[in-house]
Amino acid sequence: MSDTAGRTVLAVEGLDVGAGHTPLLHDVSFSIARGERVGLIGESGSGKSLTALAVMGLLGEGLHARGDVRLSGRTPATRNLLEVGEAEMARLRGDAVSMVFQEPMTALNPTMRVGAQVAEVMRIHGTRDRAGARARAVELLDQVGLPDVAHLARSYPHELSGGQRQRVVLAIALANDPALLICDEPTTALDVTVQATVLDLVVRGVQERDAAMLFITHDLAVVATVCERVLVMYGGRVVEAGPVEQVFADPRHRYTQGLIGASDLTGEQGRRQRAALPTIPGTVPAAGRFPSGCVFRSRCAHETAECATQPGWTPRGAGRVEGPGRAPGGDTQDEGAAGYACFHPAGDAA
Amino acid sequence: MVLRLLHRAMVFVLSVLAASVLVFAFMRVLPGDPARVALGINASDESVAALREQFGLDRPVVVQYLDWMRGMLTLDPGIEFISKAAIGPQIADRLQVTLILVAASMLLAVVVAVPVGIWMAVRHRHVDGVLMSAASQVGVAIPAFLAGIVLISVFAVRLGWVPSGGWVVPAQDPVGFLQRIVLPSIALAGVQAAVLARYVRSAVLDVLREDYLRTARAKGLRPVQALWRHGLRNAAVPVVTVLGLQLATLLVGAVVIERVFVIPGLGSLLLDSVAQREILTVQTVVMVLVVATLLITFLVDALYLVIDPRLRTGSR
Amino acid sequence: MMGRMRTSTTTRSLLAAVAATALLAGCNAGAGTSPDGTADGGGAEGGSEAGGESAGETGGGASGGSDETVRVGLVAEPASLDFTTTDGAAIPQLLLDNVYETLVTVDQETGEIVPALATDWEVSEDRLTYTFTLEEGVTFSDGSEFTAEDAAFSLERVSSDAWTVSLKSQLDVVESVEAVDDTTLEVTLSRPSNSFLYALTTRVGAMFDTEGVDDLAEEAIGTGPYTFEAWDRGSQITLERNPDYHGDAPYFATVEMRYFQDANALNNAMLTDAIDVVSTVQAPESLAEFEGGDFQIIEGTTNGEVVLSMNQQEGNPLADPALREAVRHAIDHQALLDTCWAGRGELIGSMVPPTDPWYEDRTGDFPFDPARAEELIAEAGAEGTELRLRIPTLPYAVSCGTVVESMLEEVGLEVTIDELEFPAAWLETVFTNKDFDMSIVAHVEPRDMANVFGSPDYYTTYGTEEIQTLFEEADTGTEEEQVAKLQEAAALISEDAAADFLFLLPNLMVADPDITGLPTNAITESFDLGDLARE
Amino acid sequence: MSEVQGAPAGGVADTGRAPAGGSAGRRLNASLVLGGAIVAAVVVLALLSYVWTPYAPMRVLPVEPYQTPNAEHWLGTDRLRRDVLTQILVGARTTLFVGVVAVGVAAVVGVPLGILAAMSPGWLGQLVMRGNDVLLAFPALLLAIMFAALYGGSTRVAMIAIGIATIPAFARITRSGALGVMRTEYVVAARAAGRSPLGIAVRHVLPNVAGLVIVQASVSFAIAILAEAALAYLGLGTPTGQASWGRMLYEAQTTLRSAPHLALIPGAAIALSVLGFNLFGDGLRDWLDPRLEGR
Repeated sequence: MSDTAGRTVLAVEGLDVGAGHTPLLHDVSFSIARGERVGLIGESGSGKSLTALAVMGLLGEGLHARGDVRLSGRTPATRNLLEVGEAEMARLRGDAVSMVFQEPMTALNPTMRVGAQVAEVMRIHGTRDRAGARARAVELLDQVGLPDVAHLARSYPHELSGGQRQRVVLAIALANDPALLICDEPTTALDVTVQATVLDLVVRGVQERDAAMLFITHDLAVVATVCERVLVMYGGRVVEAGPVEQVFADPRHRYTQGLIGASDLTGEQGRRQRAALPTIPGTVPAAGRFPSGCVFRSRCAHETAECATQPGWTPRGAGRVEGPGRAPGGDTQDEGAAGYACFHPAGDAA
Repeated sequence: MVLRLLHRAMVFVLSVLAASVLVFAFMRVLPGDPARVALGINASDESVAALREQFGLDRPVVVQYLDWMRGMLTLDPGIEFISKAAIGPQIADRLQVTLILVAASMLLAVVVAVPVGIWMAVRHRHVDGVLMSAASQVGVAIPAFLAGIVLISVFAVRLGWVPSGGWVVPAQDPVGFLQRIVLPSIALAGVQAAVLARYVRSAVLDVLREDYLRTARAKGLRPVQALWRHGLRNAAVPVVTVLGLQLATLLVGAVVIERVFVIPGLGSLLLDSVAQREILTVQTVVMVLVVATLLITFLVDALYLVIDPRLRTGSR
Repeated sequence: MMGRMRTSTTTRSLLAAVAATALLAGCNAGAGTSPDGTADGGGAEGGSEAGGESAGETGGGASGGSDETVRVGLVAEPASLDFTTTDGAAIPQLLLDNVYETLVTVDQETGEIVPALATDWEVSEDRLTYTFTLEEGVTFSDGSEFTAEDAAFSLERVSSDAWTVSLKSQLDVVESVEAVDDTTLEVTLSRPSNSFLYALTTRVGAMFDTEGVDDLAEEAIGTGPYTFEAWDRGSQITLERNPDYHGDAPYFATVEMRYFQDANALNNAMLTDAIDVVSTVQAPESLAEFEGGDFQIIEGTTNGEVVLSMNQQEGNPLADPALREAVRHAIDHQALLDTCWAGRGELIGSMVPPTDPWYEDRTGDFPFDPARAEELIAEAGAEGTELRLRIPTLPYAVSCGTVVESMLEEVGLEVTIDELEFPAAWLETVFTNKDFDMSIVAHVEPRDMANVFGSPDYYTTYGTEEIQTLFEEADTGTEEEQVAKLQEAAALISEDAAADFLFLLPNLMVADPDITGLPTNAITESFDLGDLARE
Repeated sequence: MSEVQGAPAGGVADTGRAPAGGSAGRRLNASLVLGGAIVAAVVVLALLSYVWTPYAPMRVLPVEPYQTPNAEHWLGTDRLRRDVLTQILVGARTTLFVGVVAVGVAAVVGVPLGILAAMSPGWLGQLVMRGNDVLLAFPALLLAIMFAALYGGSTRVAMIAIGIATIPAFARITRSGALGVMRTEYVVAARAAGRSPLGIAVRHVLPNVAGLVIVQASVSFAIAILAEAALAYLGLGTPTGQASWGRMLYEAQTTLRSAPHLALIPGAAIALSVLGFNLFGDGLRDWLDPRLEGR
């Protein structure tokens, strides 16, 4: 690989996921380095969560993944995770890689005390003995800012608020000091008032561990505060990638442009007026119903006949790439692999 | 939690009272005079009236009701009109038989249905899971007595492996007991297992879709471990409900199997007593069954509290 | 004639008491079962043999006294052991002649009255006084001695309030009972009665211990070959051999009477060797399973006339005699018997079984003639009349009801079947309230013609004055007069179409081939176990 | 932004679940089709029996008994020389009758009770549900035995008893469904607008619990068919002279070994129709699943 491989925690290359004959993810490639926080944005149905689950090896039954996913946590990335089998994956999950889910209300087992649920992840991976795990669980709960942790550890999830539960989930995710933390819209279901606190805890937790983070959200403002780099997904493809400031300030892909236009990154002030913001016309097609060629063309105002072919990856700053180009592939290993896949990029003198 | 239990207990007691009035009233309107049945054809009206008096059937109904209630509370509901046998011990004997039969069937049903149901859920997209699911559908559709008759025909009459029916007390003849309980348990458990397996399947399918199971897998548990440690307890709530309902149904439903296999259980006592118009016996047996059903409901409720902490505080 | 079946065209017949394996080979399903070569003569011959407990007993029967157990399968468990206050056939079937004995009894093969606890009896010239000489040295199972005092006590008790079942009226004719000495009993009647002596062979003649009637429902103390041992309610009653029995000790030390709720369970038990004898085959169609040599099938006769009763009370459709006659003509009795009772049983035209001395073949009175039936219906203007056939939930009634319905609908009547739970619902609806047009029930009590057809208040709603006179004359007249008058009565009942007589229930038993001493006929109230043995 | 927000976990791809049925949801499934076909077949048999049967219904024929299927009698003849096919056809009526009566009684009483309980949060609702609990303590077969003793054994009586015993099931499922509907915004709005409770019940609640009720009806239908067979076995069900599959099965048991087809044919008919109704119910539930989720 490249020289940065030493610092690369997750490398995904040419990831395809399908259900039967319905393709759901195409040729998704990206990498995340140690200490790096990468946002993954897009509308519902764009394939964000699927990407995360594919990396975790938690795809539902009937879904199959192809491609190459490598994780270097405690051990170097010698194997494609898509091929290692369930036993090996189970050893990695919760240890080298862990995940925080969107819905804290249902993510915890309702019939198990929260302390035990935190301790369990350490017992599973044998990182601590029973007593040690229990003590550490309390510590972790304290670290994620929960009050009266000794008592709280003996509570059941239903006795906790949504924010508190998400902290517990975070504590579980961080318990074994993972090399990679995947967060799937961890604050979407929370009250606005606690969102910031939880986000802060997430970032702090990752930073303390110098871990890589893949942060899935549709909230561009969150990405802007949390992440350094961003991947934009639509129709199961990465349509644009790059440093957050660059992408947000100067989106190239028409979809990214629409997304940014539809949100308002000026902060709270803007949010209140979001009804007045422009929206992307149309709706996300059902899985497998995306158009061939550029997946966004059915909703794009700039569609031309050319868009019926798959646009290639254009590194940012480079000229327009003709014809169906190769996907970014290994290039994304490069930190500078900012780019987009669009024939009619915004900001170009078109 | 204690409050909730107390509340349930109060509901239980009130339900029993309401049911007892219902049962008693029902028995009073039942046509067919026990005295007439005892005396048979040709009996004169005077002798029938005399016997009614002897049976205490001429007293005011309220007195009869209170008398009966007192009898039941003191566990001595009296003696039968015709046979003069004490009702209490008789019901105790028969209940014991039925309970053993039902327990054996339930055990068999659970032992078969839970793994099969889990398997069907986990493999619901695979051929084996679908086939098992189809088989369970067919199992649900077969009348229990038909299964019993066929089992007897094959294993008792044709192959001669076990007796075709009857009952022996387990303590007296353990081998004979086991031989005699096998077929009725299978016949009774067959349908129950099929029904139960379908509920287990759907309960497990539900928890398989739960987020916390995904969380468990994200922690590093393998699918089977995750299901075992986090799924089953949660899947147990709906299954326990069904188990409770099944248990209650079985107490009476066993009557058919008792008939097929000539087992002197509570169900056959009920049928015989109805035929003989042993009103006191009938209403007491019915009450025993009703109380048992209510008790099971109560216990299931209590069991929920053990299984699901969310219910303990009542705030869900 | 006794025990001869309609189907006794068979070459070989089986003598139950001499069930030699050699004979078994020649036994087939429809086997007529008259005692081999002996009892053809019927009554007269049998009477002279009076002496043993039963004339059917020959050879190696009840001699031994083994420690074996015989398991007899029956349907209909008794509700109580007390037949003095509880009706039903199950109690006397179990207890009479086995636990309780009577002064005189009926020979199962010949139908003759023979000595039992009375070794001899004399009837006075005016036929009002019966003097019984009782057997000596007889003890009850509680140890006390059986004396004339016990006998007097037992008979007097029937007339008292202690007995409540309606059958007690059979002894209404008794004026006084006196124990002359320990072994002599004198019974005086208010009028001559032919039925009195016969009545003594039934449950009303049962001899109780003066000290042993406190708990009749759960205890039975008698002088018979067996004693009541245990009752496992819902499954079986156990009898033990009476060690002090005054007659020949029975072969089996223990008899287990096992009760089954339905025919199928009973059959299965027999097929799987859970029982040794099926006392009454409730589903004749299943007999095929027992053919083939592994079992002996005993087929004899009973007193069970299957009566299709017709409610002829004023205002009911069947009050019209023409319609009743049409019903009788419309039924093809042979086809009915073949269909609903597998051809087992015997056709009778009136209320008399062939084992009664006054039997005459009356099957020709109303031959199967649907055309005539339709004619009668047309004349009566009764086409399409709706008739409610309300039958008890008993196997023969249910099977035959369907066939009767079909046959009556063929000639243009509309029949609806209601099944009424037996006994309770049937007694209430049909018997007491007479809310029916037709019903089907077998009257199994011996010599019950007068009971069933003697009163207009009875559910058969017949009991004309003419018939009542005939019955009275029959009872008070000489034996010859009795026969003549009862023949006349039977003819009258038939001709008036007071009811239709579908057939006579067969006595169908299945037993292990080595069981002997089973009665071919079941013409008494008891199921005599004393003669049972195993070869 | 509203577009982007979407429904939580709504999209298939987002949740990582296979698109079984997809979010479109209402796709015909095998259970529904197969169950529907069997149910339809039973209905067709029953209707056919009104216009055509090979022989007069329940008539004893001048033919040999115990015939195996042959050209004259397609399914043979029984012990009482009746044509089996005729009985199967006419018996289909009884099967439907059984289910319609039992389910009818249960639904007609249970559904309004369930709605009442859901709409009256106070003592009335409590009373209804407690009464329901007491009724629940009388298992169906027990009620049927008691009713048979009271009114005599007949199909109608037995099925009314089964129906009464099934009331709690309908009341419960209706109540839980109705409670959900009562919380919806349009019902809250309707109440705020002063709509009468009856109006709300008929206009909003009933249509929304209909799916639940139909599924329950289908399952209860199957249970009623089995109960009829069991009662026939106990001699408390359909009386002789009326065609019923349960009765046929009961009558055939004494000749199970000599004439097994007499038991197998009605046995198969019962099992198949029960299977049909169960499958139909299951299929219906799956078909309605998007709305039933979370109950």
